Amino acid sequence: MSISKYRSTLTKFQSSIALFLLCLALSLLSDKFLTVDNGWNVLRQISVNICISVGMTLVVLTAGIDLSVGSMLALSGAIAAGLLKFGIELPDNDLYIGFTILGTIVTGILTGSALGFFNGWVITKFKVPPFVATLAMLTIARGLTMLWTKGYPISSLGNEFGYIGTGWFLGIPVLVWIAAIIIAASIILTNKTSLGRYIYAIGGNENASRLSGININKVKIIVYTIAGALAAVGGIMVTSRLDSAQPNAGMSYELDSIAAVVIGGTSLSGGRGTIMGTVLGAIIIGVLNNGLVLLDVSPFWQQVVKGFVILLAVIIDKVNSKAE
Amino acid sequence: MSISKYRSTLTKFQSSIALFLLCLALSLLSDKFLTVDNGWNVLRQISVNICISVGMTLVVLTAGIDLSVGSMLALSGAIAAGLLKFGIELPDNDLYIGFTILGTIVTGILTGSALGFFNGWVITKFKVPPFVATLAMLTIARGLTMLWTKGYPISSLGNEFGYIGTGWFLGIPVLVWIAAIIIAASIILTNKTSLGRYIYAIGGNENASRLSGININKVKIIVYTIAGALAAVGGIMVTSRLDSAQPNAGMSYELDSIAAVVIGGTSLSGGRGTIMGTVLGAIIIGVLNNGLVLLDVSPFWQQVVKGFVILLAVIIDKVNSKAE
Amino acid sequence: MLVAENIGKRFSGVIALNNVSMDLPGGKVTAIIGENGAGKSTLMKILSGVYPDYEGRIIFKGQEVHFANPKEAQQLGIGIIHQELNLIPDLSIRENIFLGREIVNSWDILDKKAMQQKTQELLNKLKLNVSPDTLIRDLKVGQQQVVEIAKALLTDSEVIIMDEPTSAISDHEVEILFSIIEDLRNEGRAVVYISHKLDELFRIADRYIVLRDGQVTESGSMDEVNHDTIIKKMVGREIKTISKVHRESATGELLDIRNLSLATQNGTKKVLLDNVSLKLNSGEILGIFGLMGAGRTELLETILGLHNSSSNGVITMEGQPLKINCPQQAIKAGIVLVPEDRKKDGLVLGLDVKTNISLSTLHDIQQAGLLSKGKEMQLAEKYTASLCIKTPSPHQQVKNLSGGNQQKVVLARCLATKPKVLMLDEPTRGIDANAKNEIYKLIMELSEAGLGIIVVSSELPEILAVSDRVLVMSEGKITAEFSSSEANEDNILKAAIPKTI
Amino acid sequence: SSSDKTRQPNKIAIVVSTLNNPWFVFLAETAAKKAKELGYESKIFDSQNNTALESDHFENAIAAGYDAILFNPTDAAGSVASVTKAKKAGVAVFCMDREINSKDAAASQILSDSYSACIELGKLFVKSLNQKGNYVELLGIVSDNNTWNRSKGFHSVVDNYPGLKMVAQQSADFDRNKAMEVMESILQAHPDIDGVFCGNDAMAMGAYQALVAAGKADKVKVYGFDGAEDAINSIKEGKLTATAMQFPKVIAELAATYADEFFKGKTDFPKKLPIPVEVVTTENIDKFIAYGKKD
Ligand SMILES: Nc1ncnc2c1ncn2[C@@H]1O[C@H](COP(=O)(O)OP(=O)(O)OP(=O)(O)O)[C@@H](O)[C@H]1O
Ligand SMILES: Nc1ncnc2c1ncn2[C@@H]1O[C@H](COP(=O)(O)OP(=O)(O)OP(=O)(O)O)[C@@H](O)[C@H]1O
Ligand SMILES: [Mg+2]
Ligand SMILES: [Mg+2]
Repeated sequence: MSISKYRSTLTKFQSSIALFLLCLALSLLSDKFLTVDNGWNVLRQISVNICISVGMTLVVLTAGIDLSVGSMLALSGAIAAGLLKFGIELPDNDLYIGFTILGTIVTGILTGSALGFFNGWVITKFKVPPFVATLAMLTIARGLTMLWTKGYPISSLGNEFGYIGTGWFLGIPVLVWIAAIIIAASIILTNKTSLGRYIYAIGGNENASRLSGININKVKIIVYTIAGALAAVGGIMVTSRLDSAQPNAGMSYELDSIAAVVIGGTSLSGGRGTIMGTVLGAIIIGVLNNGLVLLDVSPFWQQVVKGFVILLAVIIDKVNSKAE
Repeated sequence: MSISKYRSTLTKFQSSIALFLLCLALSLLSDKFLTVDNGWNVLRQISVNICISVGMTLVVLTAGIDLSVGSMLALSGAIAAGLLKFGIELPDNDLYIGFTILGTIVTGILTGSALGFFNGWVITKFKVPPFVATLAMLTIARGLTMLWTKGYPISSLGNEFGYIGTGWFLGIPVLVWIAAIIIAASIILTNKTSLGRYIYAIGGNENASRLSGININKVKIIVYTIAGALAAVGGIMVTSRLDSAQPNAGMSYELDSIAAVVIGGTSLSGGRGTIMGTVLGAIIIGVLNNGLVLLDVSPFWQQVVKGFVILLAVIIDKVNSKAE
Repeated sequence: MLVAENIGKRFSGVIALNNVSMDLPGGKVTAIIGENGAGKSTLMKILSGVYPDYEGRIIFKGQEVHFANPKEAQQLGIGIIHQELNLIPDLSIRENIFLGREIVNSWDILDKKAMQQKTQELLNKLKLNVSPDTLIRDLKVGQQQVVEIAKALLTDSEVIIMDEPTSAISDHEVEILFSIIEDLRNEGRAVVYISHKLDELFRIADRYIVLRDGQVTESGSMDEVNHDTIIKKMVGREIKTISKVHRESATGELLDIRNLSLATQNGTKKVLLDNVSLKLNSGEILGIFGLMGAGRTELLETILGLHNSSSNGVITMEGQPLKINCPQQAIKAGIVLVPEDRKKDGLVLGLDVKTNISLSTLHDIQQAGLLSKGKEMQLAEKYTASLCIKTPSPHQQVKNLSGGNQQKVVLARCLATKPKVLMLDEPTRGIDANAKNEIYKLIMELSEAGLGIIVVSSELPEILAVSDRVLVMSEGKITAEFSSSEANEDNILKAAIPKTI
Repeated sequence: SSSDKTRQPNKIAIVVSTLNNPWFVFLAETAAKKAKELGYESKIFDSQNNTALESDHFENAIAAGYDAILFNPTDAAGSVASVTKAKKAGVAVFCMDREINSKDAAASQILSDSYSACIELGKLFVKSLNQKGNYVELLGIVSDNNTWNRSKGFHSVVDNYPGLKMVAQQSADFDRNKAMEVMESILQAHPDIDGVFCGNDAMAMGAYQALVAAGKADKVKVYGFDGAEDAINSIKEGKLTATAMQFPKVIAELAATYADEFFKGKTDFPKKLPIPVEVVTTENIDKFIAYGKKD
């Protein structure tokens, strides 16, 4: 018992040593790094990536992948913003439906869920590889965003809506609250529920899971729907924070989020990984982005340095987890 | 024997029915589609993606992935263009080295090979997952491209160099020749050489391959090196075609090329797939891009339609290959 | 209790089952016997709801039933231990046992305590002395099989199907399983037992049903048959089981291994191999026996150069010291291994027979740097003929072959390298009696031809049947050595039982 | 082929560098609208900032029988080959906003000069900061040469004033969100700044929001570029200090008109026609609307 417990704790915090070293280096190099303000900064900045990456973790645990998170984020955010600002007008029927803030948020999240559901449906019903299905959705949802916004940002959404992105609650930014709640909920989901169990099982051995009577398709559809819903949450966070829904929001977020998942120790072939690992992965990426700016590294060099640090982070983990 | 032969032929041309239907639809919808000129157009346009996707196919067959192809393409092209235009000047030593066109091409390809080799080295030596290793390279090589070009394109490389990208040879565009040679060589590689055999074996079962005496690391390093070299060839093709090395060349090409591979029926979990499948996949994508332009579809709708057509193409294949 | 009527099943052209009817009464253990590929597992999968589309009818307690999925069968009271291990490597024992039927509250929150307790009870019953929290990944194959058994015993099933439950476990666990089967029989349940180990059938089964080429050819009471007649019924013709003739073991020393040690890679001080030394003569068959986890697999793997970084020792072949850092070097030096788990380590299942056979010797079938299809076919045909590999053609994907024939393909790949030392790890696991016989015959022939052969096995009869000399391992050490005339079940087992604990 | 043209109505292709930025969407749509008004069928092509894709678009447009191309190049050098190809095929190309490095490949180039506009912005920047203080520059996509045209124009003025110190120069990819995040981090390292120069309006808006969150919006002068709707509104409300208006409407309509004239037989267009960029500040904001002047 103790060995396996010990093992799983280690795996859970696999990336923590790399993160620690990174933070140590940065706080030695810049006295601005280890300040409370900067801490909130980093946390606020990674909160969106965390939301997306939590969904991505679930998908990757089932041995899938979701390339469409960035586009789903953009479409959901744009729909929420558009409804909030313009409502729905049907000039033919002389009808106007206004939306409350809660209404737009719910509609936004439902949009993301529907897109995610479509992903899951295509993947399970037609056995389309997740890579292709979500690549198609990447394009489709981006196109729909352009059509909905006509290519222009939807801005000036009001202070109340902006509270989500810029407000504080009990001394903690609302964005960080949202991320924290999502992390907590997903940890419970993965560790304490049978759905969570099935997610790991399907990724570990799909055939065996089927023989155990698990409804594979149902679980997969749920997982992609959750990923879509969480992308939508991210979309609302970004939109509120910027007070504007940008048609090109979330571009190439899929890479950042898969990077967080993989750096966090989740295997792309499924079945192995933890939410906490992903959170650490997202923090590593966030700290790195922040640190490179604090150190005034030139934009050209930033990319080179970032690449090498990511490599190093993963290598340190490997070496370290082997030594134990 | 005959059943299995028949079966494998089918798998090989899995995507051909989707492609046929696509071409049929387009030629009914537009009388410009089925013209000789437009045929060359499509072939020229996909030639670069084919080069990259052939390398990607090899990588994916070993159950790997290479996200860095676009960046390697940019860096190799930029280095070739820079050397051709400026040579190497070492003002300290009062030294100037000029480069012939062949010299720059060779140097460009060597650059790509070196980057690919680095990928393979990191993946095999430190057991970094290919996704992470090549994601890091994506960033690193892009940064190096910026540093080398200082963010500016390197242009006006001369007609001779431009021959690669714009010339015709024996009535066929040079770009198409290059793609054809690469296709032929890689078909021989995969079907007729022991290296090709090893690539399939490693992707099919790495453990068994190791016990069979295959040097897994060596094969993987070779494969990533080839992918880098082919990306470099693509870089030189693009640079010559535009008469200019663009610092942002090849951005998000990895998605296009993985899409070609997967639409072509190669499994992302390795061991299964063919070069011809990938070529068909690349043609499907190219024809689609071309066709959407010929049919007056607005750019925003294009993305939506493109997504659905890709989905359909894959679904048709699935249904079809199941029926047989 | 469970009646199958006119069951038929085909897989893309292959007829796996044809008009099979049988009756499985309660309170009896029914053995299903048949060669590899006879259709045993397919039939059981139909009875347990894995394959929902088939011809014919299933009648359970007088009512016709049709299962759409395994869960429905389970809920009605039909449990199965599948032939293939169906466990999730990164979940714990508890999580695997309850997979798909977790105890949850109305919020879908797992009741860990209840499941833990139930798991512990099952493990106690099966005398598996590990924590329910252990990950499957960390268990040996044999222990995993015990977990599979536990999984099938979790629910109270009226019908319990066991498809080769003992292929990877040792005699001790078999005894425990048999006592559980006795209990089930006494409780009036119907038990189906499939195994290629005929001795087991005679001990536990009441009745038998023979499947041949997808058809029931015979059935009856176990009392009426003996070892030879049952093989005859299975194969459809007379088979001469070979028995070991005592041979003068050859003298030319081939392989000399001194002080081979191996440490675990994950930092703990545990040694997997502790100063193992052994010698092998050419033309000799050396049997190595040991209980689960004795370190035999590690020994063979280390010789092959798989654990180069954590091992040390001296290997000499024909008087020449060898430097083996990786399997290539071993193969070059003439040492090959037929691994324990053919699917995981031996074959590329998605490739065809000829590709698998030629995989280690591609340089031999090259012409002007390119692979020659003709030479490859020649090579494949040579070995499919000489090892009697049953396959429709060398183009057949290996995953479609039966277990025995898959094993022969691995053997063919190894023999194609023209080895001097052939190491076989559990060479007959999951293989029918006839194929087993053929493999023994092959081993004999190869040794006649001068190869030095090491056979690792957990089956004592097998060790006794083939070995010229027997080594016994326990806890990473060699604890005894017997010549074939000295060796018997007693002294071997005594040496195999660990001293510690 | 001129007889062809009399029989078939002419078609106009509009190739723009990207539709991921509302400025270019406006440029493309205005051109399309004007073309329609003039009685032509037109179609918009999105080059996605990819010169190779742009070159594909040219080939496809030529194959599809378009007669003129209203063209917003991705790159001055890299787009020359495509324009030359079009010219050879008898398709007239009218460049909009950005120029290509060729005197005669395009029928005409209607240009909005970022470099000199940024000189004007730079001058205003120097003045509004009283020639001294710390400032931050947010660059666009560093592989895009427009990024550098703007930056160079700005620095050609500002670097002459030793009192003005650039404490950070970072890229935010022309993206509002990235600009906000980068600015938040910069403010940690350099809390005392007086000005921010951004390569476009989206980044200016993002930077401004970061300043608001840090409570420094009143002290810091934020400069953008483009004349986008959000920026114009923000200048009206006194949030941003200035932006540069490039008049995409004028450029696009003129290009479409030229194409019309070309079809009617005109060949001598001005090879280069600069459309002056105007600096928009709180003082003259009343004259402007998004992407143009009030009529
Ligand atoms: N999924 C499948 N697809 C195609 N053919 C199959 C499949 N499963 C089984 N077969 C074929 O059906 C036949 C019966 O196989 P089955 O697994 O039932 O044999 P078995 O009697 O259990 O053999 P063994 O003793 O080796 O376990 C074989 O010819 C096998 O190749
Ligand atoms: N990957 C591993 N990591 C850690 N310990 C291992 C690993 N594989 C095996 N062991 C341990 O090494 C010891 C020897 O195992 P080995 O597989 O050689 O036994 P064996 O005699 O071949 O048993 P079996 O009959 O099950 O094949 C066992 O104690 C086992 O727990
Ligand atoms: Mg079976
Ligand atoms: Mg073993």
